[in-house]
Amino acid sequence: MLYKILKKENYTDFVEKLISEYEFIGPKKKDKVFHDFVPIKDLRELDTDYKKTTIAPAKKLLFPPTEELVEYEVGDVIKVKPLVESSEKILFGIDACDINGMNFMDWIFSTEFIDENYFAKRRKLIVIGKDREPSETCFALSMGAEYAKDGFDIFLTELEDRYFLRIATSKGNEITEKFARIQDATDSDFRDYDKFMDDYRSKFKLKINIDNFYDDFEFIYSNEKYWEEASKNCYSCGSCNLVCPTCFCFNVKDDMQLNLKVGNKMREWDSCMIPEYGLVAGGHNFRPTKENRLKQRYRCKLKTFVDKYGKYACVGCGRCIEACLAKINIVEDVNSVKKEVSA
Amino acid sequence: MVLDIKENKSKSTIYVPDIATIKKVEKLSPIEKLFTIVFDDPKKQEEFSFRPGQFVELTVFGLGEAPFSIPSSPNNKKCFQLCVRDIGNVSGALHRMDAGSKIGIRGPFGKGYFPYDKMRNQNILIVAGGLGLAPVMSLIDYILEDRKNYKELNLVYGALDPESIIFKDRVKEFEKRKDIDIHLTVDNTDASWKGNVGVVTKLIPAIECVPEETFAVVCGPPVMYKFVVKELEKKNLRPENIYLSLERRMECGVGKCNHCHIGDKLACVDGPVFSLWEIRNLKEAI
Amino acid sequence: MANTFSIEEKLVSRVEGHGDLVLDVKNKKIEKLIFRIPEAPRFFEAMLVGRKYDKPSHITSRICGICSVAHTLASIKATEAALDIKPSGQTIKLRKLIMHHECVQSNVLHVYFLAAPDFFGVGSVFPLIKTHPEVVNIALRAKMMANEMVRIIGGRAVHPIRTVVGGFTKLPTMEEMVKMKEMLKASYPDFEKSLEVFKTIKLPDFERETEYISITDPTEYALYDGNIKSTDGWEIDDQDYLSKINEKVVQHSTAKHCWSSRDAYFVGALARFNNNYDQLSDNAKEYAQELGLKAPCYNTFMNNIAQFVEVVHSVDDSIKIIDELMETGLDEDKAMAEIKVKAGRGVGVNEAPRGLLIHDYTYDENGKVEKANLIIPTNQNYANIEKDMQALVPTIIDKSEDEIKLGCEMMIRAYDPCISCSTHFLNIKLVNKS
Amino acid sequence: MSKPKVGIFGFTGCGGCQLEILNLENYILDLVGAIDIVHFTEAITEHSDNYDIALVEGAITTKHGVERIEKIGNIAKIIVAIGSCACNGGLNCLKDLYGLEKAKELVYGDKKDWIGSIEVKPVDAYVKVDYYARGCPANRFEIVDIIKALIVGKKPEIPNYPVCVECKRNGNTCVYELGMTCMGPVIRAGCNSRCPNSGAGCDGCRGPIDDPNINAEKDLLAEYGLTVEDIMQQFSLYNAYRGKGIKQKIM
Ligand SMILES: Cc1cc2nc3c(=O)[nH]c(=O)nc-3n(C[C@H](O)[C@H](O)[C@H](O)COP(=O)(O)OP(=O)(O)OC[C@H]3O[C@@H](n4cnc5c(N)ncnc54)[C@H](O)[C@@H]3O)c2cc1C
Ligand code: SF4
Ligand code: SF4
Ligand code: SF4
Repeated sequence: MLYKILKKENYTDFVEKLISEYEFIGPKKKDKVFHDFVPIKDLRELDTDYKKTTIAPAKKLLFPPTEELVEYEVGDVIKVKPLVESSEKILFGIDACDINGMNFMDWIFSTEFIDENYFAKRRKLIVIGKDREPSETCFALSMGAEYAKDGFDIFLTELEDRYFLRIATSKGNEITEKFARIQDATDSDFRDYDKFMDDYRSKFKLKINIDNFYDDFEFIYSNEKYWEEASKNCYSCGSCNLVCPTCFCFNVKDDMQLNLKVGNKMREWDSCMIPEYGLVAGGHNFRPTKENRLKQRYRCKLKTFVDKYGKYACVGCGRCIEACLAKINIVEDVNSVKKEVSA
Repeated sequence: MVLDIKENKSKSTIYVPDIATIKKVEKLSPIEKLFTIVFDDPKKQEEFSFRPGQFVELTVFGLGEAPFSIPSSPNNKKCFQLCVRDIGNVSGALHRMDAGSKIGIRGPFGKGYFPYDKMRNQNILIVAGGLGLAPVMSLIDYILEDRKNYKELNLVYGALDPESIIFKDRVKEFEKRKDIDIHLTVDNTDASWKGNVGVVTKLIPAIECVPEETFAVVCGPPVMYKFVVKELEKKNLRPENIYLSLERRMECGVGKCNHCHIGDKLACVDGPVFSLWEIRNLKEAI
Repeated sequence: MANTFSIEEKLVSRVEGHGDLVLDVKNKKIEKLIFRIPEAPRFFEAMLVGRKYDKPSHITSRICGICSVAHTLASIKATEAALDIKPSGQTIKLRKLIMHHECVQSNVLHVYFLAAPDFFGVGSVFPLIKTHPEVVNIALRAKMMANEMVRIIGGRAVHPIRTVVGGFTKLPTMEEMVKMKEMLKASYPDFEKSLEVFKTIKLPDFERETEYISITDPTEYALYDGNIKSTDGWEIDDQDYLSKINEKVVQHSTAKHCWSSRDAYFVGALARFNNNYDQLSDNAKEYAQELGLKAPCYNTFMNNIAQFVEVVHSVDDSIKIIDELMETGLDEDKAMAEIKVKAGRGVGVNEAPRGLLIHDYTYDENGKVEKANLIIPTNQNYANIEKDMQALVPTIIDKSEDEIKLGCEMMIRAYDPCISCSTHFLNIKLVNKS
Repeated sequence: MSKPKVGIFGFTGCGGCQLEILNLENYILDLVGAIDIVHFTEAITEHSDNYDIALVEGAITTKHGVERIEKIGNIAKIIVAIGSCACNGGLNCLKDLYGLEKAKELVYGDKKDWIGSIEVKPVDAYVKVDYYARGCPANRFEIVDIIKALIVGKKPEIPNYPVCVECKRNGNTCVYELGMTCMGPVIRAGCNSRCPNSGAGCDGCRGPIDDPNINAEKDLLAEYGLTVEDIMQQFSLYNAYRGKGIKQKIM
């Protein structure tokens, strides 16, 4: 890691250069409520001080909602061709919590088998992170995801009159050397940065009592009344999964064009909250009720990967809380389990 | 972003199937057929090796993909077989196909594996229901080909009715052989049937086995497991020695799509065969 | 030669919806000629009662898939008039733009897909794919352009979503504006080619003077808004439509019949052309001249030509509107006007592709519909179609039965009757009586 | 099934779904290549009674309609209902909600007895419907998908999840966040969430999913200021039909 300083007066120039030199993705105001990561052509479109988490997490850049995987042509011989898209892009203005979400996806798509459709894009993505005020529903601090240790090339932290840059890769270093007027960080810069981080952490108001949840989950597992109450209003709409930066479930579909010659395999985001998720041929459903499904979601987020690899599949971004029209709230539910255990 | 992940030099991805040809189609029952399959690329055919219990993802182009266990013996390098029940899109399309048709194959996937190494010099009790005989066929063949290294081999097999018995010729062959004891039962009988009637669990108590020296393998429809496990536990078999092949919905077969999650396990990469001990605390598993 | 026969043709095809024509001829004299609509009545006026102000436009859109934009906008205008809502200038421009393209979409569909097979003597558009592939391709491209325009502005080609009371739920992006302009500009060569093809077509010589009614506006070729004007010399404010337009129920039809100064009148492209010729774009005027269309024109079959001329005008005018909108840029804040609920009555009048369309609503103080009246283009033409047919049949009475049938069908198709508009509408019956 | 013969039939509706087929544009030539359209009142003169697949638009609202649909039911091997009207009666049912006699009187006054009209029913109230292309108008791509599925011999994939799923995949801002209301959480997806894509709430034209959480939706609408009457109106807009044939009722 290299630590550098970028003066505020040089910031605009740096970003403008990046916009003109690269395919540049950054947060832009989408409507009265939300920001979204979209291609930016003009600095004026860029707005990194968004109050709410972006509508779709940045995973859409690497793992799009729908993505063609394989193309084939059927004739006397069948020709099969993988469809792998990748071009160099800068992702600018992503916060620490979302970077941690992306790190989780990196890990999922590289364990056991490497998902080339994901990694071709990931390798070419230059990530420039930037802190922003945590949103109301964000509990990243409790999840240990408020700070990004890796997964980025450059990370910008705004101090009073300057940006404190953490440069994690040689690519990040190349870019700053080439496009920014930077200097080395001094002791006082580090001191200010440290103070900033303390202050930053104190801004996370929402706390989840996650300690030992993977054990508590066993405690609550068979409490049917609890799950019935918790999932009573659930629409099985999957919104909670689909907006989540760490949810990675997908369906694979085959489609043939009307000429019956050319077809493809594609994948699309799926959700474990949808009844069909657990349905197999012959009609058996492994998770037929919304109680089963909510249980599965919490288990997957907060237990499965802890048991197996010591990781949570949740970075505490709070998008699911925001998205759920049934007001099903992961923080409240986990905290209430804690209360029941200790009562 | 510099990642540890190596650049992919091959022209393929995990989602690209290899083209194969159906060489032979045999009808096993009113709804099950046995397909003999050979890869078009001879090199791929040669390299294709699998363990009993593993499965492949089969593509019918334009229709979709579905997982099927391989019932043929791993020792057969010239071709492999799939036993498929006509139940949905892909399986239905397969049933309409004749010898010569082209399909796509990815795999083999899954850890497998029936622990045939650990099973050496042990008694083996296989409980199969319906189509569940297909995945264990590979194991049976494997053991029969190496018979001297195993002790008692019992196969309990239950089918819906006499017509639904799959691998009828093999079952007849087993009945004649001395080195495998087969216990057959059907749920619904017809006039021709002289054997047992009822669910498989009924036959288990009568089978004698030494608990510490017996491995059990169970494969069948989801509803069967709970009851069979109960019977096996009554026989004091160790949970570590009871193996179950679990079915879940699968979209990718390579641990990405997450549909086959059971607790902290994925049926595709960690299974689909698990010991009872492994899954006892996974909840929802059986 | 059939001196005595009776035509009873069910479900005249290639018209939007269903209609029957019953024609009995004895010794070359028409004994009975009725044009009827076995289409099920749909009672839209009843469906509207009690619905909140934001719903009528969505409900009445479903009167007809082909004129869904016109219904949506007439409905919105009626509601806005009743509740005193003032949409922004930007909203009105976008509405005019979407109106144009429903007109293009519908006129192209009608001229190329439904009427053209008659011109080329084939049964339908499908054989036309083989005999006149270039015509079909031009038509597909033109339709695609118009549909895409409607999709961009309205969110969907049939039953627009974004057009609502007060304005738009979402505005096109600047990229979409640029795309629309490019599509429009790219469409000209196709129309020039079509012009050459249409010049070779011979339409039946048939004239019958009648009353032509449409809206009119001092500043432009009116489609979206204006006074109601007749070739019989009157012009009224749209809110006063009841003073001139009369409706009655006739027994053989679920569609109501309309009359004004005479026993029947004509609405549609030819009426607009006859009333507002001067305001067509220069380009469109040139097309009209090349195709032998002059105002006033009394040949019903020329309605198809007038539709084609209007397509050219719409493309010209759309480019103008887009330029104006791009100059100022689209402003989110002007997308929706302020809405306050109150009691009141309002009339919304515009030109659907098939002619004059009138929605008239009365709201209660909660902003719920108390009463609704809808007057649909095809209903208005209905009496005129019968009159035209009575004039046409004697001129072709010496031809074979099939030719007479075809003549009648072509006449009906010239009107482009949109029978599904059967809020209140075709089968031809030719049965031998001897 | 190679080159199946297809008939397209219209009953009471706005013709918009048939128009959506004509609006297939880029696909229409391929479509004509893949199937034989032998009956299509809105577009062609020829008609034939020899077809395998019937695409049926519109609700059944007249006695004559009943006879026609029963005939189609006897001929077609597969019936696909297209659009809200055909699938669940659609908007037409509002008139029955209002009262058939009352509606006749309101529209036709003292001439009301001239008007023959029966209770509005969806197609499956009279004949077995194999697949449903729901929506008002039906999504043309879904119609193509169903036809493709039938040609290659698979079961068409028609979602049984709510509109929210597609809405989220499309990265929309939930219209509730914008202060509007939406039926998306209980309504069947497959329309590519076209209304929310355009910044408007879902009106429910595709009908409910198999297991809709109606109570939660009622609570939600109430929370956003709708009165009980408003809520019933919102639920009934496209889903007023309650009789035979319908799988899930939401009223
Ligand atoms: C490890 C494993 C081994 C299997 N071995 C065999 C076998 O040897 N013989 C056999 O006949 N069947 C086997 N099955 C079941 C078989 O995979 C399903 O019957 C098959 O997926 C049905 O696909 P379909 O397209 O015909 O049905 P559809 O219902 O049309 O399925 C559509 C899609 O859903 C998914 N899906 C549906 N059912 C299942 C299911 N049961 N398991 C996994 N995914 C499913 C698949 O992705 C499939 O492409 C096995 C399943 C698993 C998980
Ligand atoms: S928890 Fe909320 S967001 Fe998730 S499926 Fe249920 S209702 Fe939808
Ligand atoms: S589970 Fe909810 S809070 Fe956790 S990462 Fe996903 S969306 Fe964010
Ligand atoms: S806008 Fe409607 S469909 Fe979209 S997420 Fe919100 S409730 Fe669901």
